[in-house]
Formats: sequence, C-alpha cells, structure tokens
Amino acid sequence: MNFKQKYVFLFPGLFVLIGILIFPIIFVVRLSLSGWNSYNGLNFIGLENYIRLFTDDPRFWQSFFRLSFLSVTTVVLQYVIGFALAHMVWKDIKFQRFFRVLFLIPMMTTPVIMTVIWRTFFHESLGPVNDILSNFGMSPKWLTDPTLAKITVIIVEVWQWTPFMFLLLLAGLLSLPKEPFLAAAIDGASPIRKFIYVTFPLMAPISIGAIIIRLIEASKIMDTVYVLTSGGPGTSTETSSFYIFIKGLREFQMGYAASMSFTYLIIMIISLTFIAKGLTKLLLKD
Amino acid sequence: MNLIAENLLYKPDEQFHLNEVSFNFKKGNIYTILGRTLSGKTTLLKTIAGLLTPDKGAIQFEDKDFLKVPVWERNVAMVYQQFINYPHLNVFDNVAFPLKQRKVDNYEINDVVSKSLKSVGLEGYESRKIQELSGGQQQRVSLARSLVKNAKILLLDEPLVNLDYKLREQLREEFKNIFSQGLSEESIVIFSTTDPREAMELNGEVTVLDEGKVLQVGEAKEIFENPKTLKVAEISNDPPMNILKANIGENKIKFEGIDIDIPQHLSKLTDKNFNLGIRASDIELSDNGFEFEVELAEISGSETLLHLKRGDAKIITSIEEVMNFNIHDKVKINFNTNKFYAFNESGILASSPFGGSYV
Amino acid sequence: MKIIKTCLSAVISSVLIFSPMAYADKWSDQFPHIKATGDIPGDCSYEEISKKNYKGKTLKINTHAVPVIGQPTALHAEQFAKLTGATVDVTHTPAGDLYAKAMVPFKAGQAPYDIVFGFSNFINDWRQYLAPVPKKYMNSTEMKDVTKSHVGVSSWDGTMYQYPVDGDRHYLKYRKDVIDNPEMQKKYKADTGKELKVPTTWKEYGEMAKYFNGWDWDGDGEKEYGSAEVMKKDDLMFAAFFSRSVAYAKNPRTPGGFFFDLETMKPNINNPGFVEALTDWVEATKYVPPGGINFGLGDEIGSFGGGQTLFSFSWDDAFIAAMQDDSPIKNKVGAAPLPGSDKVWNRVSGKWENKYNQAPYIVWGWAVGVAKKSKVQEMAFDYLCFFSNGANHQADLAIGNFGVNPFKNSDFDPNLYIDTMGWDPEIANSYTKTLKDMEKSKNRVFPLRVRGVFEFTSAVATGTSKALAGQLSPQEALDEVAKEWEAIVSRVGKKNVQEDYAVGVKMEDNKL
Amino acid sequence: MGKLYKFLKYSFITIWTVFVVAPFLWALTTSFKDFNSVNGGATYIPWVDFEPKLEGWKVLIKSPANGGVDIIEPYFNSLFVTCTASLISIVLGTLSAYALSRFTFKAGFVKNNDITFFFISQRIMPPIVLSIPFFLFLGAIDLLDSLIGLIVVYIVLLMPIAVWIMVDFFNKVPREIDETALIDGCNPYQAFFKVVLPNSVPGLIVAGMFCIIFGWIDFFFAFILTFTEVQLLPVKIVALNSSITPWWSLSASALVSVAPLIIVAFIVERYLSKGNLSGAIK
Repeated sequence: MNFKQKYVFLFPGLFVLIGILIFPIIFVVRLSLSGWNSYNGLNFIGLENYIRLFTDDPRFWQSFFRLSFLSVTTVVLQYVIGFALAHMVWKDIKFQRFFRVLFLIPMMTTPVIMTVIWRTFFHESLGPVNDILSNFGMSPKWLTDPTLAKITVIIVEVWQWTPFMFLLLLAGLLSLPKEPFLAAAIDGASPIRKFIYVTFPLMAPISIGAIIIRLIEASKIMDTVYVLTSGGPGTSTETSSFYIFIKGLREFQMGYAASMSFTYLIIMIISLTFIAKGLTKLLLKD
Repeated sequence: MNLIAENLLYKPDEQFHLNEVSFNFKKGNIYTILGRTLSGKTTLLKTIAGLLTPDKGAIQFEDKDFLKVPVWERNVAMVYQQFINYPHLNVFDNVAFPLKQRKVDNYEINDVVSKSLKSVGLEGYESRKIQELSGGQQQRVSLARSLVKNAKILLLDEPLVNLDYKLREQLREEFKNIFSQGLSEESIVIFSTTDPREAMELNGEVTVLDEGKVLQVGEAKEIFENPKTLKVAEISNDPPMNILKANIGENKIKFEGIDIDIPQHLSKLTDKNFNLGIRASDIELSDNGFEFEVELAEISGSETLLHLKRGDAKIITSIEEVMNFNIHDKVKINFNTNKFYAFNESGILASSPFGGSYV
Repeated sequence: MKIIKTCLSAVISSVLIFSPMAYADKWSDQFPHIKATGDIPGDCSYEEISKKNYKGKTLKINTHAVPVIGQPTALHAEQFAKLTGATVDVTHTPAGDLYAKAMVPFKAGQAPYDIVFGFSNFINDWRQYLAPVPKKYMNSTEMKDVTKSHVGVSSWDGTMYQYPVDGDRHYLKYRKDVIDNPEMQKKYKADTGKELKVPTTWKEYGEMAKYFNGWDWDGDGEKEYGSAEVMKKDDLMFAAFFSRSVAYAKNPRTPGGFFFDLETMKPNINNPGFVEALTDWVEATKYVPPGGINFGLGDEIGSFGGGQTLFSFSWDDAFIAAMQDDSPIKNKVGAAPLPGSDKVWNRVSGKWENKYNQAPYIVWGWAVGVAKKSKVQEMAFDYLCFFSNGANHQADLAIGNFGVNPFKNSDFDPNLYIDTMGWDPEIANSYTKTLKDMEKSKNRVFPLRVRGVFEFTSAVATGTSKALAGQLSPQEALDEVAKEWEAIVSRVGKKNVQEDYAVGVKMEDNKL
Repeated sequence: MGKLYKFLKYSFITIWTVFVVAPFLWALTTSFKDFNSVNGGATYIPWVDFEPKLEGWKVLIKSPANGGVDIIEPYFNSLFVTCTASLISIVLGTLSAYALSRFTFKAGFVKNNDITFFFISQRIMPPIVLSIPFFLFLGAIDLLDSLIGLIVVYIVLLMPIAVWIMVDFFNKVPREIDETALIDGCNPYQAFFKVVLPNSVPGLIVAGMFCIIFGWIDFFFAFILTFTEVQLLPVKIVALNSSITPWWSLSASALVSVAPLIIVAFIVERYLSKGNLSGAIK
C-alpha cells in the first residue's frame, strides 16, 4: 500500500519526537566540544574531550567492558529464565493467573526505591540473607567483594527485569498458531523436540526484539549500581552510565560527559546493529 | 467502457511482479487469471483494486484513468484466499460494513444483507462472531460482503484454495450459480486460481500469468487444447503436462530408446528435435507397452498418480483407480499418441492434437 | 539537680508571665517548637520578623531530605510564612544530589530557588551565583555569636556567601561504657599489655578496634565490632579519609598547603603522611562490621548509633543518634577530638618527625546561600536569619535528627545539653570541650574549596576505594590520585587552582 | 510429560516465587520497624522479634515540618503525568507504528527499519546527559517545573516503547484486513480507526502498560526538571534518604508505589488469558 496519507500517520509522532529531541541532541554534540563544567561556560575546545577520552581515560573503557559483561549476562539470564517461566505458565498449571500476575510485579517497582530494599536485604550485618546464611556458617560479602558485588548487581537486575522478558515471551507464546503443534503432536514428537523444533523457531522473531530492547535498557543500568554499591568496591561495579553520571552530575564535567555519552551512543548503535544481525542469523536460519 | 490495462509494470525488488501486463476486460464477463503461486496474480488483482500502484503502465475503466482513483472510490470488491473478515464485528455487521460506509439507510441494509447472507447459505448466522465460524463459513461471509456492494469489479483471489476438497467443490458450484444469476451486466468478475480445472469450469476468458508476464489469453477451452508454450502447458494442466525431449527420424518419434510411430498431426513437423508433451491422463498401463520404473505412487481420491522414470525421462500418469505400487517396480505403459503435443526447442507450440500451432 | 532546675525554670517562667518579657510566651504559645525558651530577643527574633509583611510573595527553597536539615527548613518555613504572610515552598533533595540540583539551573542562568542548601565546600562553584550576605545581616546580633571558624568556612576571601545555619566537624565517638569500664580495662590490659583509654593516636584506635571486633562485649546477644566508618565510594568518603590523614600529614611547622604545595601546586596526596593514613584505613577494613566497606554515612550512623561498634569518627549525627531518647546506648557514648599520631610527615625536609601531632579537620557541613538572581533576596535573608535565631537554634539543637549542630559561641554551654536533652553532665562536658578545643586549635585543616573541587574529591574516593577493595596498594592508589590531580590541575589551569587554594591556606595558616 | 519434568517445573516455579516475593515480604516487615529494631540485626516477625511501629507509614503522609514527606500530592502528580504522557505516546506512537508497519518509506538510504530504529534508539542515550539539554529546552519554552514540561519529556521516553511494541503488533495483524476496509470504501484514516484500531486493543494494552511502567518508575528526569511546584512520587520518596537511610519508611513507600501498578498487571493478565494478543486472526 502506498498512499499519500501514510505521511499523516507517520509524521505526527516522528515530528513530535524530532521536535522535542532536535535541540537536545544538537546541544549534546555542541556540549561535547566544550569544556562546560563548574567554572567554565559553553566554550569551544574542539576535539579535546574526545582526545582525552580515547587516549587518556582507561576508566571509561574499563567501565564499558564491565557494562558489556553485566548487560549481556543479565539479559541472557533474563531471557532464559523469562522463557522458562513463560513456557511453564503457558498452559496447564494450577493457579495460572496468580503466577502470571506475580511474575510481572517486580518490573513495576521503581528501581531507585526497590534497590534500597535490596541493599538492606543483602546488608552484610543487618540483612536477612546473611542472617539466614550465618546459620550455615556462611557470610558472603554480597556488596563488598569485587566479584560477588557484580553478581549481586546481576541478581537485582534479573529480579527486576525478568518480568519484561517473561511478559513479551508469554504474549508471544499465547499468540502462536496451533497448527505446527498439532503436526508435532501427530508426529509424536517429545516435549523437548517439540520445543527445539517448533516452539523455539516460532518464537525467534519476538525473541530478537525482546533481547535487543532489553540490551538497550540494561545498558543504562545505573540506579541499581548507584544505590547498591556506588560502583564499588573500588571500581568493580562501575558501568559506563554510572561513570558518565559521576563525571556529569557529580563532578559536573558536563562537556566531557557529553563527549562520553555521544561516543557511547555511537558504539551502542553500531554494536546493537551487529547484535541484531547476528541474532537474526543465529535464530532465523532460513 | 471496458477495464483496460496497458503495459503494467511493477518491480518493487529484484523480481518482476508484473511485467508488461495488458488486458481488455469487458463488462458482464468472468475472467480467470491462471498462474502458479507467486506468478503475480495477487499483485495484479491488488493493482486493479488500487491497493498497489504500478511503476509503469495505465489502467482505464469506464473511460477514466483508473490509477487516479483511490481504492476507496473505485467500487471494487475483493475476496482473499485467507478468510479475511473484520474480527471485531459479527457476521451481520461484517456484511453490512461496506453499505454503512456508503451511508445506505438501515432499512435497506437489513434487506440487502439478509438477501446476501441467504444467497451464501448463512441465514441465521447474523449475530455470530467471526471466530466461531468454520473456514468455509468465514469465506462465505467475505463473499457475501463483496456481493452486497454491487461492485463493478469483483476480484476473487484464489477464494477456494484454503478450503478442504469437499467444501471447495461445493463452494465452486455455488460460485457458478451466484455468478450466473447474481451478476449484473454491468460488472466484471476476475477470478484468480492456480487450479486449471477451476479455470476450465468457470468457462470464461483465461489469462495465463507467469513471473508477472502474460503468457496466453484465450477461452479456457482454447488454452487447454492449444497451449501456446510449454510453460502454459505446464500451468494449465494438473498434474502438469509431461514434457519429454524427443526427436524425429525414420517416421518415428524417438526418446529414451523408445520408438513410436508418428501420429498424423505431427507428421508435418520440420524440426528434428522437439519437446513432446503428453497429459498424464493420456497415458495408460498396458502389458505390451514400454517399461518404466516407479519412482513414487500417490493416491489422490479415486485416482492414483504414478511418477515414472526411464533414463532421463520422467513422466507422471494418472490411473482412474486406486492401485498399489512399490518404488522400483517396473510397469509397462502406452501413450495415446493422438494426444501428443509438440513444442519446438524454444518451447512454442508446433502442433497440437487440436490442430493449433504458433510456429 | 535536674529536678531543681526544672522547678526553677517553671517558677521563672510563671513569674515572667506577668513581667514585660511576656512576649516569649505569646510566641511560644503560637509556636510550640520554642516552648523551652520562648522568643529570644535579637534582630531576627519572632518579634522582629513578625513586623515584616511579605504577603503575596513566594520564597522557594531547596533543602536536604527530611529530617536532617530538611525538617527544620520546612518547620521554620511554616513559621516564617505564618509570621510574615509569605508563601514558602520547600523541596527536599538527598544530600548527594543537592549540588547538581542547584548547579544545573545556575549554569542555565535560572534561579528556580531563592534559597539553596548545600555543603560549605560548594562555595567556590556556587559563589558566582550567590548573593553575598548584606551588611545588615553581618552586623546582626545572631551573626555576632557565630564562631570565627564558621564565619571563615562560610566566606570566600572575606566575603560571606553562605549563611551560617549549622556547624560541622569530624570528631571521635566512642563507647564510654566500654572504654571507661574498669573490667574491660583490666581485661584489655591482661590481653594486650596496654591501657584501655580514649585513643589519642590512630594506631591506638586501630588496636582497640581490632581487639573489640567480632565478639559480644555488651552482652546483648549480638556480635559487636570495632569501628563504623564511611567507606562507600560516594561523595562523603573522601572526608573520612582526610580525617584520618590530618594527623600524619598536617604539620604545623610546614605552612603553605595540606592538599597541595601552594607554591608549586604539586599534590601532597601521595606523600608518606597520606600513604600512612591510607595504610591504616586499609587495616581498618578488618575491624569494621560485615559489609562495612560499603557503609555510607547513613550506615555509619545506624551502626554506631545502634550500638554495633566501639568507635566512629565522622559528623555529629552518629553521636546525636546514640544520644536520642529511645537509643539503647543513650549516655553510654563519649566524644573526643580526632586521634592524632606519634609522627608527622614534614614535606619540606622529606622526613618523618617523631612528635605527637593532632589536627582538627573543620570538615565542610551544611551551608545555605541566597541566589543572586532571586527577586526576593531580602525575604530570603530574613528567612535564614530567622532560621538560626536564638530561639529556633536552641530548639533545633535539642532535636537530634534535625541535624543542626553547634556553631555559635553560646552553643558550647554544656547545660544546654544537660537541661534540654537529658545528657549525662560528663558527656555534655566532654562534648562541648571537644568542640570548643577545635575552635581554639591553631593546627586545623579546612576543606578543599578550589574550583572543580568534586573532580579532586571524586578522584580521592576512587583511588582510596581501590585500595580498600584491595585492587591497589595504598601507595599505588595515592600515586594514581596524585596523577589524576595533576591532570585536573593542568586542565583547570594551575593559576586558577592556586588562586582558589590560597584562600583556604590563608585560613589554615591562621592569617585571616 | 514425564514426572521428572513436572517435578522440575514446579520446583523452579516455587523457587522463583520465593525469589520474587522475598524482598516484598522483607519490605513489609521492615516497614513496621524503627531505627532501633533495624539496627539490632535482622528480625522478621512483628511482636515476636520486634515491637511493630507505624512510623514508617506515618512518614508518608506527615508534612515535612513534622518530619514526613507527604506523598499524597506527588502520588496524583505521578499518576497524572504518567497516564497523560502514556496516552499521548500511545496515540502518536500507534499512528507512526501503523505507518511503519503498512506503508513503504524511502528517503535516500533511510527505509522503514531505519525509521523504526530511530524511534527505538532514543532510549539508548544515557539520561544524565540529556538532562541538561532538556533543562535548557524546557527553560526556553518556560515549561520547567510544570506537569506539561514533564509530559513533554516523558513522551520522548515512552513513544519509542509504544512504537516498538505497536510495529511488532501491527506486523502480526494481516494487512489484508485494512485492504479489505479500503476496498469496502474506507479511506486510510477510516480503515485505521474503524477496523485496525478495534482489532488492536490487546497490543494497545500491552504498549500502554509498558508506557505506564516506564513513566511511573522514572526518577531522573523528574528529579532534574522540577523544583517546587511539581513533585513526582519517586523524587519525593528518594528525598526520604536523609543522612540515615530510613529502611522503614522506604520499605513502606516501595509497597505504596507499586500498588497502583498491580492493577495494571491484572489488566494485562486478563488480555493475556484471552489469548488474543496477536490480533485474533488466523
């Protein structure tokens, strides 16, 4: 279909978005070429920020790799668990409605607030987790061990955002056509084969979409880190967005933070494009 | 006053969906578009409906430039091969939809809709939800909806293909009845199908389409009897016409070590090498025939389709009874030589049993 | 003693009803907050402020979260509105976000708030957007009472930009019921051969903390620990580190800069004095409660205030929390100056001096300013002056979680705490003496207040937290900080930093 | 289905249920504690382990002058901003998504997928940096510290989500339905409103839910772009973080803030149960 009316559909949304964003985006680019900070205004310093970023700031790149690790791990876990849960409450299970609603709820909590609860939950001397574990002679350093702190961040992220995957995948499962399953049933396929050869391929397109959007969201992981560990111990849970936050709003090096954000945006767009292509290749073989 | 298309060309990607398609359809007639899947039938119908705009070419209807008229003003109706209805409306509202759109008054709507539902055998289903109907019933609803409009052009895009065999037969009959009584002299019916039999039964002018190109236009009988090319012969037969590479020598037709006396109608062939065409139904089992090996035997209804092989030659024959064969069985067959078609090496009909030739 | 005092004050106040001073009760009837004292005469007393008419005007304030500072701000706003007819809108913001919340509009050329609360070390970044305190208020009775060091902290090179409403400093808090307990002293002596007393050096502090770490020494069935400290890598962490550093690195014989060498602007941060302090601090991770290296100020307050640790040494809050009426350890805690050390680094000679050294760290604390672009500056200053008038200030001091701490000379009267808050006299005395002595000391360190100060402090937090987490050795960590500092100095411009730093050094070297 | 599978299935679901519920239970019990019962070590059962206090809940409705945060007005502000912004985003996003799903756009190398990605990519940018430009932008049009200003910004946050979900959804609704409507005499607008939209309710519900969630839980923009006039719930709750982190009132507020969204969860589940999320067409 190709009518001139198509523009009437597309443009209001597109132009509202562009209208609101055009100034901010241009400003971010301009900002990234300035040394805007607590004492400097919007001066022009050329590519100095970018040079600093690429030649003299290993911390940014470390935080970026840490972010990649954290976001990929959490998204994979969310996907696997979300898929498993969705598959389990898809059909014939007792209290189906209860479980479906329950599994959705964590997503609806405000991260800045909920993470405070998690911090108390994992509090090493006053929290319930170590209180219970201490009965077994264990007292893991949830927030103060560099490795375990990462895992704690992952646990909280998985708790908060698995429902997102769960919902999308459950919706996907519920909208699957019935015929392929009938065919598989006639062929007498085992549940595992049925999953591998029927369910999974049918779910591939929705999976790709869900994974990509979650990667985008997970990459902004920030509230969790801020509240749980403030990037510590040391720098062991510091992610890009948290580092940008520190530089931008804590140290008020806005110009530099803008150049980091812009670089980050470019890297993300490129890598997401590749990931999307890779996933498409991997999951949609034909 | 006719629906005239000139050199329609549509190429949204690498492939042609329509390639220089032209036709001239007259009111009061049924036209069949025959072609295999992806041959451009749906594209052509959508172009006529106005859902697609061709890259090049022109369509005229009632002496107007049809391409300048948007779909919603064209007064066409279309039935899809998928059973397309409005899922949020019940049966009555589905059928009434185009009338309400035209702001026809309610009294008349009631009248027309019940009549139309009656004609498709769905009285009493008015308040049913679409999802509660069977596939055949759903397709009747969309047919009823396309009929109430009294459209000048009725487009039917393989309307029967997604139905099971029995329903298809039944609905096809009904279609014929509806078309013969219900259609005014003012409208054109365009019916697309992959099934040659359907095309034959509807008995109107047939346009054979392949890869977006019109291969042949003619009465159904003419297409059947004198297919212009090998392609047409394949498309217009089900199973497709068997094609064998053959040559002529010493008054014999020779292929794969088989010598057959040249039948009368092929005696004037001049080329030495040609493609020999023979319908599956014109091959029969015979104890003193030629030996072929069974590759596959399919039973379809009361028929058995035998896929046979001899050297490089592969043929399909249909037998009017159910028989069991094993793969690699040897069978003997005979050809009804009077039904041989000959196409030259570039695939053009050189001689048909009905005397046609395009050489 | 207490009963007599109460009776006495009852008698006095009943007498006062019929005296010309009866105004006090007129105001305290209306505002129960000041019922203990009634209105106290002054330039911004209830009486004076009630004469102003700000009807139809709106005052917008951004302050800290409730209750610390946030609650008194809101309370005094309510009172101020009632007295003057003004509308006062108050927003509450967590401490870490106060800077950005005001700085973003400042940089954008806006003044959404007439009054912005923050910390005293924001002064250099903020002062260009703040209105200096007008003469009228500088000469007010209330201002006259403010201690010299708090006037200094609120001012930049002689001009006051921040209105003093609170006083902050770091000092040592300890469990009196342990340190002064003869049984514990005996036990400690028996086990370590040393005296158990209020620690005067960080080494002693560490030894005691380690000894009292991980066992139930108060018999409540829970384990107790050595020390609660701000070790979480946040905006407060560096202050805790500087508190531990002053003893080793602030040498009264080498003026001219604690953080930098003012002449060369070379960072001192990685000299052996600081390294020694960081080594101590890394050692401290062994005697903090589980999870202690992720403690922010709130955790520190909760931990010490909740009776979990023997020591703690940052802001007043932990002490005040411990002295709350419902606290399990009320009147079981003591205050003392920050520990010192037996040696101090001399950066001129490049050698350790084996002399006892102790230096108070006049840490930054709550500060508040009036936006230059505000259209109601007079009202804003009136509000601030009213905020800390005699009656309000005394009442605020009495409420622990208000977070208002002594900064007036009149605040160092132990009776204030004994009477109104029911403190043990001995504790009140040690508390006021500790605070007073800090005011008197000549070997003080003032907070770093150069432009872009957060780049410097954030680098310290990052570096030291790497050391605490064991990612780097103390020397490596501080070398990294020093390198980062040099980079910041060259980015900001050596001259600029030097110019700013000179202002602070002048105070440290007692030249202002 | 084997017994083993069933066993594994129910164990997994049980474990996950415990995991999901645990922090809420912890928050519930903590919300009845106070400073002393929190700092005495982990306790669980009121009356048995600790003396329950209502302070944590009272703080939420007390005025700041009395040491509370008074979340009632912010609560309604949040509801209003979230719902309005979601509604606008859904309307605009759905229209754009329909265009992207049904029509072909081409401008140079930019095609439908690129436009869709453009929409979604708005969510990649870390909010910190956008906050300053947004601040200046809203300042320039005098919408700082206003509900409308927040709605404007939230539209940018939420429309990408609406577009993403609706494009996906419309792709699953057979385009023949709209074509039939056009053939039946509807112009494209009528086809959209009379036929496509009524059949897209499940998609709209899901998109709406995501918008509401992402609007409701945003803290950052609400924090930077408001001063005194407008306060949103998360900002107000975070302002509970004084020097001492009040576990009790934060726990209570966490429970209060999630409450309205549980209704959303039930609505979504209803539509899921009907199983017609994909458009109900074969």
